Amino acid sequence: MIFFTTETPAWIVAPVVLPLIAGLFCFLFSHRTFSIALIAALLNFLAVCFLTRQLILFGPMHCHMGGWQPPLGITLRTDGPAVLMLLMTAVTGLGITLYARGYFSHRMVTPVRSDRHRQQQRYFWPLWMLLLAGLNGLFLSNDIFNLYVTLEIVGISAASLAALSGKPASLLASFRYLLVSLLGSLTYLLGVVFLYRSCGVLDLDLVQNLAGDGVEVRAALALLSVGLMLKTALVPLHFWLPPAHANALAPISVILSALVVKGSFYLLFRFWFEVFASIVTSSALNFMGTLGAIAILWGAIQAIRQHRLKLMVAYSTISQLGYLFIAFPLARVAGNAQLWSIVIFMALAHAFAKSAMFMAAGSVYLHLGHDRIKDISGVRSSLPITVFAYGIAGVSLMGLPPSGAFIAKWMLLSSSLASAQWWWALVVMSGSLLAMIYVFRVMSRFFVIPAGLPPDTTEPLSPLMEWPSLVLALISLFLGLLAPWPLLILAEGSTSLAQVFPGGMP
Amino acid sequence: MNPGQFLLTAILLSSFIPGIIIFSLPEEQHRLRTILNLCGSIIKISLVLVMDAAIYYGYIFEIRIPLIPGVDFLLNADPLSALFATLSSVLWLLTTVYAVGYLEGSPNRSHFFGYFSLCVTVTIGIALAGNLVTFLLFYEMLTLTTYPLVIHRGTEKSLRAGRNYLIYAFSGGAVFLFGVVWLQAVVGPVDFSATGFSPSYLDSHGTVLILIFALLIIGVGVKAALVPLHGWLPQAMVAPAPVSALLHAVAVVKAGAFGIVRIVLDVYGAQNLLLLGCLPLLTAVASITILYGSVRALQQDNLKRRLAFSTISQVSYIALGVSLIDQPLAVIGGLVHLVHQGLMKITLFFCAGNLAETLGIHRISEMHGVARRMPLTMTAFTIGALGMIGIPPTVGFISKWYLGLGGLAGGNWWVLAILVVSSFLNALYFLPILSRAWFGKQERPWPEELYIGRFETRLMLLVPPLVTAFTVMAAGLVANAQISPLTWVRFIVREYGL
Amino acid sequence: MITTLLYSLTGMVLFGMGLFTLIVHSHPLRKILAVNVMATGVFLILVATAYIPFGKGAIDPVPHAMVLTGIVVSVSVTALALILACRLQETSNLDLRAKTKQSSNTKESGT
Amino acid sequence: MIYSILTFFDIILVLTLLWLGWRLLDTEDIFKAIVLFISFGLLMSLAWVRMRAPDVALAEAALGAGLTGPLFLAALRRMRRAYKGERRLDSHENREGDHGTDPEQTQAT
Amino acid sequence: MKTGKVIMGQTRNRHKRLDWIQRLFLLLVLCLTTLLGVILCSSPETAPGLADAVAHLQGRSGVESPVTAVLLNFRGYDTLLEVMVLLLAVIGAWSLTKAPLPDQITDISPVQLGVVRLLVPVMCLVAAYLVWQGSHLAGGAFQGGAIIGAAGVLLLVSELPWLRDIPPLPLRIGLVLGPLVFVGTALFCLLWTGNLLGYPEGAGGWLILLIEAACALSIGLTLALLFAGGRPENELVKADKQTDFPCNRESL
Repeated sequence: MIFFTTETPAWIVAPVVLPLIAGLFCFLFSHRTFSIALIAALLNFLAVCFLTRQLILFGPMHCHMGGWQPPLGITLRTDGPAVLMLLMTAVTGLGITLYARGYFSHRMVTPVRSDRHRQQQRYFWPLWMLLLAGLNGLFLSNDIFNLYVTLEIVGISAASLAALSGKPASLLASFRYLLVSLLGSLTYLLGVVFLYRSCGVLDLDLVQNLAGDGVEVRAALALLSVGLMLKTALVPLHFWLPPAHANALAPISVILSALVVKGSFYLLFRFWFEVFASIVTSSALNFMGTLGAIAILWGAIQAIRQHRLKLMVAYSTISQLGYLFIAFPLARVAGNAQLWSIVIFMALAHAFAKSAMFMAAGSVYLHLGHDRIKDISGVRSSLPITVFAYGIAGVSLMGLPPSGAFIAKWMLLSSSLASAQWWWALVVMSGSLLAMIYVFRVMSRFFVIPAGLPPDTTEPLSPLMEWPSLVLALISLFLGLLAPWPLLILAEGSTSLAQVFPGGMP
Repeated sequence: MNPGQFLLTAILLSSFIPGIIIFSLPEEQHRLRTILNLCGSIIKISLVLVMDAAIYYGYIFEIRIPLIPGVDFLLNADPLSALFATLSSVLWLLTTVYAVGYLEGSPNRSHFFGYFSLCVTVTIGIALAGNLVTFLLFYEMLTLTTYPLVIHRGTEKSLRAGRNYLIYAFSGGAVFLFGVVWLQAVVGPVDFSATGFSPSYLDSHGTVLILIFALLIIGVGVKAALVPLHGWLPQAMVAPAPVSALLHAVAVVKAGAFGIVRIVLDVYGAQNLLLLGCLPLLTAVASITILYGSVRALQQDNLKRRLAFSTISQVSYIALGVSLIDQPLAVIGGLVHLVHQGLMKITLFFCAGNLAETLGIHRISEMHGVARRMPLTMTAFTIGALGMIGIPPTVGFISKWYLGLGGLAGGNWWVLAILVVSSFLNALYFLPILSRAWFGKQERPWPEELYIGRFETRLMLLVPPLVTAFTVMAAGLVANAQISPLTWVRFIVREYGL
Repeated sequence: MITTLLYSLTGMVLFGMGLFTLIVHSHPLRKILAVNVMATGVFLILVATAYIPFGKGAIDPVPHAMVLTGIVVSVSVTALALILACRLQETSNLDLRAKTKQSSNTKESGT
Repeated sequence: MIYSILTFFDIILVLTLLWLGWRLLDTEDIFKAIVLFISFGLLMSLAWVRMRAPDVALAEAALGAGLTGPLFLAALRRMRRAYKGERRLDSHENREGDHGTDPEQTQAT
Repeated sequence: MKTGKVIMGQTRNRHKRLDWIQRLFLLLVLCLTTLLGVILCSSPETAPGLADAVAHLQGRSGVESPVTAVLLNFRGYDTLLEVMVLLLAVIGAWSLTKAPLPDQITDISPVQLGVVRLLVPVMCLVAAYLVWQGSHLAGGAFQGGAIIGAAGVLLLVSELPWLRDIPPLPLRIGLVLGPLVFVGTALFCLLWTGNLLGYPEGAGGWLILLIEAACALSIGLTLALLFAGGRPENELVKADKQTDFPCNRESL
């Protein structure tokens, strides 16, 4: 019998195993699924906090599954970025769990289609828990093939969730989503194959050491990147995202928009700036930056043109994802640490803000029975907290101080100006202004006092539907003021970026 | 946390906490809301006065929270902060009283007063900001907190005004952010200080620094309504009168003007700017704004629109004053106008609001003989208007006097010319109103007589303009006293060693 | 060596064929078939990489394990996608029915 | 000698695989494509055996051909049934819909 | 209706003629494939891989078959997640729809019935053998599970209503059994040796067999249920009689 101490690296598996078991139980039992999920989300949050503390106290941790060292075994490891992404997932996940509870119980009240609603609630919880496990596994894994499996878990559960509403539009979107996700995974897998051909290892640290700058490795990186870009919905490959995100049920839109796309992006970023940093060329970085710039502008313009609130929020996701990529070309000037902080802040801020915004949109949808932007006036007096949350989330998306996105944009701007690449700065600024337009186009409708009395038909929304979004929005807004802590965690984790593993055979 | 930091935090929280509580109050809790508001503002004024005294005796207030390397959240109270903070907190109290009376019976009041309190918190934040990042933070927040107030009525017209306001303000904010980041990329982190950044950068980055100066001025110039950037202000007059008072006298326009002062005096510093030689640009823009605003004001029939253009013109006196930075007298004139303009303009907007709320009067052409119906309001209005024109013993005269002296001392006779022309134009657009109101004969019934009672209008609407009008006179009469805006501004200028 | 290359190239061609079909064809079943062919192509390259002729040493089992995993994953996804496709076909007419029934109360369906 | 025979076998196998792959992706009749897919899977398991991967061969035969094929067939049947339901609906209530296209050109079976 | 058209319409467009965008895409895919093929050819020398590492540690894995050793010991974590993928597919399928009922109850010829009755037990035996054999030869949970699944499919095709006869909870238990045993074993090992799936010395073989047996059962059930095409009728028992779209109840 082994006794666990706070220094034992085996704690790493908790964020994967806990939601996994919860998912199994949620499927097995048809009652009290919410309680199981809530407990799992809470425990997951605690476990992640524990890992964070462990990281700060003892530095990055490596845990070899089954005790088998690389190259043969699979390693899970924590470092700064991974822990921050886990924290993001855990906090958002807790909010989503509560919100989903409110959402489903509200829908259960309505007599029409209660059959379908029961079915949705029944299968939401296991799918969501397994998705959470997959995401956590993705952030923790240090094995390129294991990452493929986690990507598949995330992809399948996300597609199933996207189809859960059962409406034809969402089924179609979800089918497309599933195929795109599969295509992405296969492309990724082809990249893994190329990599295995040339390196013969799967552990990322070993790959980092063994990968030369051969053409095969380059091809592998290209394939891995294309696969992940598909899943991240970078602009030319973004077509699947808006319908899938907008037509899903509200808690699911939150999951997809705030968390799922971050997983593949995180991998992409890790590959480019950690594992394959030595073979990445400037022109490739500029190419990614250009795509990001196009994404920012295109997504924002599309968001402005939408007539439905949820579609607008979905397009805003495309725009916001662009910011993550526009950081790429600044790698040479900003340095890795700065780059990681830009991306992490952006990702965190977006996750919190976007989840708050989708939650608010979902509440509005449920309250009014539609989400046509031109007809949403008067919501302010009936859903004040939701409207407030929407506004704060919007502020955060615009990157106004003191949001986390502001910190990221500040660093983006200062590194682009410091390297005299002012055009990136211009794109960032115009993206913010466009975001202002789409955020406030809706916001101003909230403030319109409707001519007639609003039809007072619906039940009041449960506080579980309003408060999580407000709390998440506030976290996103004050992330900038809390900036030292993420930076501390990042700094703790950065030793792993330089850590060299003994290569070769054991 | 030392007492100074505690005091700064308390000053911010004294309006923030009431604001948050008010948001969560049910709509019907009028009394509790009013009590919260008044207590908050009285506490705030007391705390600010304590801070003023401490600053006068040299106490240093500072709260510094490092965010990321090179970016600190810094609150720092210096005499200039004290000037703006005192002005805002005092006027906030009056505006709150006025707003309570004004909004009696209208919907969504808890939102209104919630945003109102947040707005003042943010304004005080602007006053206390110790570096450009913190200033930017509160500056953007100001836009956000005032936007719901501007569109409070929820009509299409107010939405349009709000949209314009947002586009102007956020574009300005974006330009400002750009300038701040660029400045930091060139000279490193800059805290506000009496000397500005080190002059060693001037040789290597002269042109860039001028460009950045332009960017920063454009950024704050949007809120200060410098001429090509003023478009939002006249439209925003659709907002309720207390909001207009807030925009024009307490918070927004003032924040812009204050930003100009900060950039000129504390970021660049007098010496650097003189070496760079880019101040004439600001002088020119300010002068053009002064004249343009007055000319446009002449053409307006809508009373609030006329006042709005008058604001555009008057606020630029501040920019004009600080742009003549080598002349301490001009700087004094500019800075003291920050206070004086606020007092006068808030009086005028209060009175305009009274006319609209009591008799439904929105146009100047409807004002014939109104002074007989509302003598007290019109007395206040008259004092404000005379102050605007610059008739002694009002405070307006003091500002113009110092500006003119400063201009002459530097040999810039044209400053005097601008002042004279502007005063003439001021007279041209204010005196007809006064004569119409006092000596005109009521030709038709009032458009909409909304209030009939013991006084000429509701007491809560009547007292604030009388108080401010009294202050306009008093501060002018005792300008040289121990405690007066002028004395404080002299103290500021002495601190800068000009 | 030659064998490895031969099978790898075959896998590559299968991947390309599948990719083309996946994007050009619109029938959902065809798309799913195409994905399966693509997956087979990838697996073929992977297993061919590990191939060593008889008598030249032990074969690397790790790619085999990976391919096994991959096959199972691909079967699961295929099954899910097929059911999704069926569901799509089933609801499209039901939706039509619902729409014609209450054409006044239509909501904008997304793009 | 053995080498060349094996290579010959390889080439035949590969060509057959490619041809089957091409046919199954290109043939107009979905049913035929699925049948081709099953035979493709069986042939693949031959290829796996050739690659000295008996585990994969077993899995491919059982899963790839043995189960995926029936899955496709069941799905096709279900879709056709749904489609017929749709046609029926069309003819009953709604003629302006643009559903009239047949799912497949040739109705196999 | 948009969706209907997307699905069933346009199927023959491509056969008539490729439009320009499809030609462009053909060119693109051709280039891509050629490029990747050339890259494959240009570096024919593949890395040695992990064969030596596996051979080196084989003795400690508890099984003789290297593939099984990799699947369930060295990289057992992958397999654990992979089993979840299968389960996810079932949950996803169940969340989408009910299993469709057969078109009409046709009479099954007694011959067929007899064949099925004979075949199914044999298949189960074969599956058990495959699982057992997995420790030293080709075979294992997936192959065995596939055979069980095939048996289930056979039963479904013969329209023997076994699916309806299993109550929902035992069915779900059957589905979850494999993953649960897997996770349970993993956690047990975690407590015992401090490593997730780090089998105690000497117990590897038995634990692997346990996992494989449980997983084979669950995988078989999973595959059969995927073939059934949705959740069983009696899942979600409290369902109302009234469905969303009354016109096509049988296919929901």
